[in-house]
Amino acid sequence: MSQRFSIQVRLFGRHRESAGSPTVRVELAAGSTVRDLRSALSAHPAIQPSLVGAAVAVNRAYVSESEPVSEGDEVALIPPVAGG
Amino acid sequence: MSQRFSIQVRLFGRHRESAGSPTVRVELAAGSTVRDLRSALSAHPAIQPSLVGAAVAVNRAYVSESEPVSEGDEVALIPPVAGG
Amino acid sequence: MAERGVPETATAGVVVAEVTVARIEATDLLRDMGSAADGAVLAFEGRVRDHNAGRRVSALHYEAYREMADAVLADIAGEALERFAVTAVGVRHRVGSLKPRTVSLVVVVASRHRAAAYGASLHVINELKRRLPVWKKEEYDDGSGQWLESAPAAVSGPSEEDAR
Amino acid sequence: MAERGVPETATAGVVVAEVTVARIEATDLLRDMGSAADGAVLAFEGRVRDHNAGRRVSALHYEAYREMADAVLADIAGEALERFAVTAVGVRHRVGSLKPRTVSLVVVVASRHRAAAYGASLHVINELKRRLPVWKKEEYDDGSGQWLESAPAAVSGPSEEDAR
Repeated sequence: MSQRFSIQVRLFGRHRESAGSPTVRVELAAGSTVRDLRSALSAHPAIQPSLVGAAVAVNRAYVSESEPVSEGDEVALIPPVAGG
Repeated sequence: MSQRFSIQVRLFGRHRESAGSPTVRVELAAGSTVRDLRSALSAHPAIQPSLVGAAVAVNRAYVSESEPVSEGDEVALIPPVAGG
Repeated sequence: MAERGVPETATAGVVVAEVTVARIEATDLLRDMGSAADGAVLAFEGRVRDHNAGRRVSALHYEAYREMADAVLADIAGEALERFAVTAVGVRHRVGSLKPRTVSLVVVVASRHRAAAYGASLHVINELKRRLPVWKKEEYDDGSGQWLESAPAAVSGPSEEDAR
Repeated sequence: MAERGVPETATAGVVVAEVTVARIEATDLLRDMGSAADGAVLAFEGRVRDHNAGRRVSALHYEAYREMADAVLADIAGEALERFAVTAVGVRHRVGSLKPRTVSLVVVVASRHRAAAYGASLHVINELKRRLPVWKKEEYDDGSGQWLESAPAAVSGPSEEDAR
């Protein structure tokens, strides 16, 4: 169960801007959750400062911290929204 | 002070329809109020049945029962309004 | 109707108020109202419904005490401008015999922020239903008709009280 | 978008929901929405303001997570249709770099009676400010900019909860 996979995380707004890229790649162990994803993302200095205020979407829906993240999922980091 | 004057009262909606005319003429004594106007109007069988629910406007403003009505005033009987 | 760049705290503003026999729609006021400082424009259209209380309506006949209605409508629009943080209020009421789908009422409000626009818009509609000397008779397919009461008549009281 | 004669108690209705780079305005939805049974149509336009918090704004840059935003916007419009007595809900959000006065959001709602239209319209706006994955950066005359937060990010919770 220590198999690892690589996943691309979509970035928007301030995250996209500070990372200088619309995506960032992280490595996760099989069986990982959103919580594990956050840990992996916190290693990115451009993202870490505004990680706490951000939500996570998996396959285009907001998900809880305990939600699994699997290989092939569409994963996005959602900074505070500001529509309207 | 028993001098009398004649005044035309504008009618709308159900009053205009049942009176068959857009105005009705009433006679008032000098020093009359809206209350006296109502008494005079209640002699009109076409108006009397729906007089209680109606407001009175003098010179294009809603007025109280004690408001004076003088010769030359623009007087209107206002049945329940239904704008919109 | 000129668009005006009013400062953030201005209470003065644009008012359009009219009772008319002409066709009305929200579109023209929607285009004309709101300065570059306004973040919200809200437009309401009241339209004639083809049925009411289970009966098929063929037309609504609207009648107004025109001279007074123009003044009352302007008062109501002016009050909305004073009491809400809005910069422009436009209201048009059509009279005459109107078929279903026809627009009988247009209320357009512009403001810095949306909450004031919704408040002012509802205020205008509620007040005109209460105070505007306009009447409507529903006409049915069989040729019969009925005068409607959208609200009790404005209480016969001093006009200062009434304007509250 | 066809106009539909839905019966008085219908919950089904017309939904238009899209995030777009194209110019938007309320006028077209206002004309298309509402059947002959609808007495009220309410149209909201959100427009870019030329200043905010005392600073002169030269443009607002809107960015969306398009694939998710389309779905969230359709969800929100569908919810409004279910929860309010409205027959049609149309919502369009524009993205891209928008100058002051430009319309960024349009919400149009049709209903039998006006109260439901106001309720549904506010619901749509409040929910999209809370949930729609759209961001905006204010750009100032001096070339600097700032990402805005109109609301805290949707709490990271189960999506069922979020849809409530």
